[in-house]
Amino acid sequence: MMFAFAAIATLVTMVLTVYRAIKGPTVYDRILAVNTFGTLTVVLISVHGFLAGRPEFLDLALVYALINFIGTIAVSKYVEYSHMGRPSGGDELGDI
Amino acid sequence: MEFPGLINYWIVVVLMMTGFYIVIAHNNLVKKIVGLNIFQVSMFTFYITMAKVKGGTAPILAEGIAQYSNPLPHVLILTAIVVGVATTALGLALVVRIRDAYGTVEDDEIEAQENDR
Amino acid sequence: MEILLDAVSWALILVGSVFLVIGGVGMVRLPDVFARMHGAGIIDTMGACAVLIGLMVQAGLTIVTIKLLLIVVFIMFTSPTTTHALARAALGGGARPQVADSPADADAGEGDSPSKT
Amino acid sequence: MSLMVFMAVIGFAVARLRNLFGVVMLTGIFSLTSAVLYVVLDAVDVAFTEAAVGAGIATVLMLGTLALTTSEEKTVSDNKPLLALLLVTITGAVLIYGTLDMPYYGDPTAPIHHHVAPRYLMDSAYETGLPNVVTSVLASYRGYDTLGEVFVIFTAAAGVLLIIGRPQRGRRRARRDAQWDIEHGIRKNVILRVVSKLLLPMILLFALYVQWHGDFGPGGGFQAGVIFASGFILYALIFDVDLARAVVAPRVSRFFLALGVLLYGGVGVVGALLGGNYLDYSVLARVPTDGQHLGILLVELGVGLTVAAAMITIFFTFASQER
Amino acid sequence: MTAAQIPALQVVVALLAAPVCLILRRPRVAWLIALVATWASLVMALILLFSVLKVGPISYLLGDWEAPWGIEYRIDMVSAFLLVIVTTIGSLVIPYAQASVEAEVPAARVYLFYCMYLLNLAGLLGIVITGDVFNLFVFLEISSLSSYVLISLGRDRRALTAAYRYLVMGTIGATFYVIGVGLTYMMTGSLNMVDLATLMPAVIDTRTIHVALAFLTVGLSLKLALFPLHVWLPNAYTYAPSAVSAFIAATGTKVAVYALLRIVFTVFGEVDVLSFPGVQEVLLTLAAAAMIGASATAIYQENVKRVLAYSSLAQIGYMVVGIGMESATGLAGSIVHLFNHALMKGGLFMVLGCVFLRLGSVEIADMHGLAKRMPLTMAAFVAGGLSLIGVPLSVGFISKWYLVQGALEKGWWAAVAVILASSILAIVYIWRIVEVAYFRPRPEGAPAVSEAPASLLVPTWMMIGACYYFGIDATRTLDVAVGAAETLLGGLR
Repeated sequence: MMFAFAAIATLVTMVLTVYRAIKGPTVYDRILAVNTFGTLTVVLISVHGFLAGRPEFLDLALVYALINFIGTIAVSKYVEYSHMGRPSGGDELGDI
Repeated sequence: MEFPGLINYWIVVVLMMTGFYIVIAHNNLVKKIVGLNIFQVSMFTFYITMAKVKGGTAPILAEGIAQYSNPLPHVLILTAIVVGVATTALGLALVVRIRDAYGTVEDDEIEAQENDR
Repeated sequence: MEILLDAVSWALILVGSVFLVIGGVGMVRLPDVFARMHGAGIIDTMGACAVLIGLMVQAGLTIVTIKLLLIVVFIMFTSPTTTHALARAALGGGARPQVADSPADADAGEGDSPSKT
Repeated sequence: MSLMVFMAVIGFAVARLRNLFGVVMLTGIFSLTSAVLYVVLDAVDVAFTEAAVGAGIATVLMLGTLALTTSEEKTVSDNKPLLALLLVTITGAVLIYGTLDMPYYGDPTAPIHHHVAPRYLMDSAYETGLPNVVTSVLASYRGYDTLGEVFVIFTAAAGVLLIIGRPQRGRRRARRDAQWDIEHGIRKNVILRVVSKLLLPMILLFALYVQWHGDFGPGGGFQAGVIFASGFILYALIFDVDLARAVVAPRVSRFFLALGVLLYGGVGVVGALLGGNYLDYSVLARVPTDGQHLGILLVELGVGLTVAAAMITIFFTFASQER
Repeated sequence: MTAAQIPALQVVVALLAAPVCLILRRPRVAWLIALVATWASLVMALILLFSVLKVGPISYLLGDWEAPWGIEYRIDMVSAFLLVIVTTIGSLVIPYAQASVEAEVPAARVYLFYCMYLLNLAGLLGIVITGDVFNLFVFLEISSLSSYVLISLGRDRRALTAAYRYLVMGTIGATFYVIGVGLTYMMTGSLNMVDLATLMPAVIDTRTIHVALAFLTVGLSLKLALFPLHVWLPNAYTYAPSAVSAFIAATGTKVAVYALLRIVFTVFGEVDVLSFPGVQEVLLTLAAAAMIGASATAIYQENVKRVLAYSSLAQIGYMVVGIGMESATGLAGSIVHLFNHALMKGGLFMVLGCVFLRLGSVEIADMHGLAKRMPLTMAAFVAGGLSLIGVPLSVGFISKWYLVQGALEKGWWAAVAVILASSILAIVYIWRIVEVAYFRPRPEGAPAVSEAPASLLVPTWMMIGACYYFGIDATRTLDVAVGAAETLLGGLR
């Protein structure tokens, strides 16, 4: 019962977050929304594990948290510097 | 999720068609790739939906559970996801090169440039 | 004892859920990015962590609890970090926190969407 | 179902939105939502992969492309959408028509639950000795599909190298001086640096856990590879690509890229040499179940190596493009 | 390891040779590995063909799991024949590729080129040999992804857009195919082709299966570039590097045709798909449109590679007509045409590679008087062109003869007329090039060009020579093709 309540609360919050992600208006709002959305999926998956009676799949939630973090860092870096690394200066290592 | 019948499949179809529409109607090459992504993810959803058995749980064997969902579609989709990301990576690499060569990533502008020659 | 644990966990989950929704409303209603970060902060810390700790109490001393603990620690580390990185990016990108609370300023805050190169 | 509606809404929003950056963000959410949906539909392994790949790698790659191209989409010309809409409507209608004779959702009497799959659920525990049915089907029963899958990702990595990889230049150019980094780079950001340094070993450790625990719970080579690679991607994001490439030189990632697929293929060849058919693991040890277990472990290791190397290669190649 | 393992090695040798190329990184070494791997594959394909002729279909269980649970290789007459086609082309293009690739691909990328080439070959072989509909998809993707990459290596920047468009279309096609597979799986619960064939009659009357068939067909038609879905093909063939054009034009679409044959005649073999109302008519109409439309378009092209690309579209029309006839003769015509067209187109694209190497262009305008300068090359072009038109003694004649006979058996005069009309159009577009090359003077100030080197000419002439060898001594190929057609139609009776 309690789990279902938590799940519904998470879903409601997800809707609010997605509204922010679609609406914008600035890129930072979107990033923030995506980041929060990621946290919410972590919560939802954990709760669902208990709801379904098989809570041992929490590795999943951990991955979500991790990916969420890396994604947000990538995005912030992208908007701040417009590149994914340094615009490469040293060329001592070729790719192929 | 307890709603019986086919409505789940219908939503999947709508999703697929959204992705498909983005692919064919949009000019921007990156957006086409996004569309392909959505198209493929909806196709995955279709497989996963059909694998679900009501009352079943994840196909990881444990004591005291009799009903599992069907594992085979899961396996197929794992493979398909990898194929999807491979396609995305290649497509994006091509987009980067196209941008270098044409200075734009809009399909109609590229076509205009090609017809000029 | 059982009942006490149940009561504690239910209370935590309930409080967490409420905070989740409050944070969500904040995300929608607050006027600019920097203010919305506070909403997001509530979701990340009070909301998510309370719910997860509630689940921990439910699970008892098992591997599940350890995993949940890891998740909580992870969120505690990453959430402030990302918010920090984001705020820096937003500041660097030209967004300014809105200080006065007159509606005119609120519009300005929403309006100046900083351009990314 | 609410999640599905959710996905549909996001899908429409993606179609409408012009700002490509926003589109990529929404695709990330889309992918996360679908991953949650997979969890609800019992497909934990798939959810695992979709989260790591769809929400993680694909998003990062798209951002990398946007950084190299442009982030605004121009307006669409007017004549095309109608035709496209017509085509899409017809296709959709055909599909809906096709759904009419389908077994209902969740119906346990549907044919797919009675023909091939039951054997996997009933017997895989004895035949391969693993509780995770998805892993045993993936690596053993349909191991050849997975071999193909690993080669697909191998092809993609080699293809990305071939398309946008820069050839090695003969002479070494001076590195940009460190002062520039301190003043302009994200390296100035102490908090990020410290936190990521703390997290990195945890991430890599977690990847190894996922790799070796895949037989018992959700996870396996593919997911582990992606997580492992994401650790390096994080490092590259925070400490610049060139530094990350000093840790994992292209030479090294190329080597592991090939090594993983060769390991997978090699296990198959060894199976054939020992008298079984290609990819028969039962002959690898005296007891068939042990052989299966060993084979699956090795094969998953091959998958993990190739996938990690492929992801690192692809990301580094994208990231070190000059604008 | 004994002869029993050959079916697995058929694919795996080429597949595993690719990462070895990646590790060694020496262009010469990579080329050598590719050479050994392709020729080994050819030998294995021939062994397989002969053992299939002797003992009938071979089934090989991967991982020793029985058929519907594990993945099965199934080699019957059709797939053995296709294996031989693909490996023949593959092993003839490799010796040719060395000089051609060196000229057209930057040196640092050459080793990756061979890696991709091997992957492409392995993917195509995997499609042909497998007996599992989903495994087919996986190998389809290996071959498609590598062909996108190979095409994008062309020197013209339009190669990039051609590859991109091919990627988008190809991925849509593949996704359609997977949706089709999902629908059939949903109704039957199996992925194995033979198993599906036995389960199919029970569910054939459901709407789901009809839609599944439609999606499978549309998906594969995108890959084989059937008439309205062909838009990716001309640019892809035109701007790809010469060796790639030769290989992909000769094998890529053929394998897609094979996959379609498998779906129609094996998976849906127990039920007569072509007798569904509308199916046959639609197929034949599209095929006829392709034959006439593409041939007519070919006449107006200024780039010879593009002429050949459109001509390929017309040839695909021939093959589909043969499928649509649903008789042993027509089908045999289609299958033998798979082989013959692979030889002709492979040979002709190789000729253009020679021209490109010396001239740096394959525009008709640049080819004035070329026959004086490159007599052997242009003679090969004439020979290949005649075969394309279908003059007696060439392979083109054999397949057209069979197709016309098949049409006559059915009393389809319209089909006969279309085949003949398309041949006449072929005369026109081939003649345009021949006329320019032989009967126009070399303009003043044109760059001096010499004959192509022997390393290019020998494989080219081997390919062209094969066109006539199998045209004169057609019994071998025809026996196999007729046998293959009967195997396929076996399901119907």
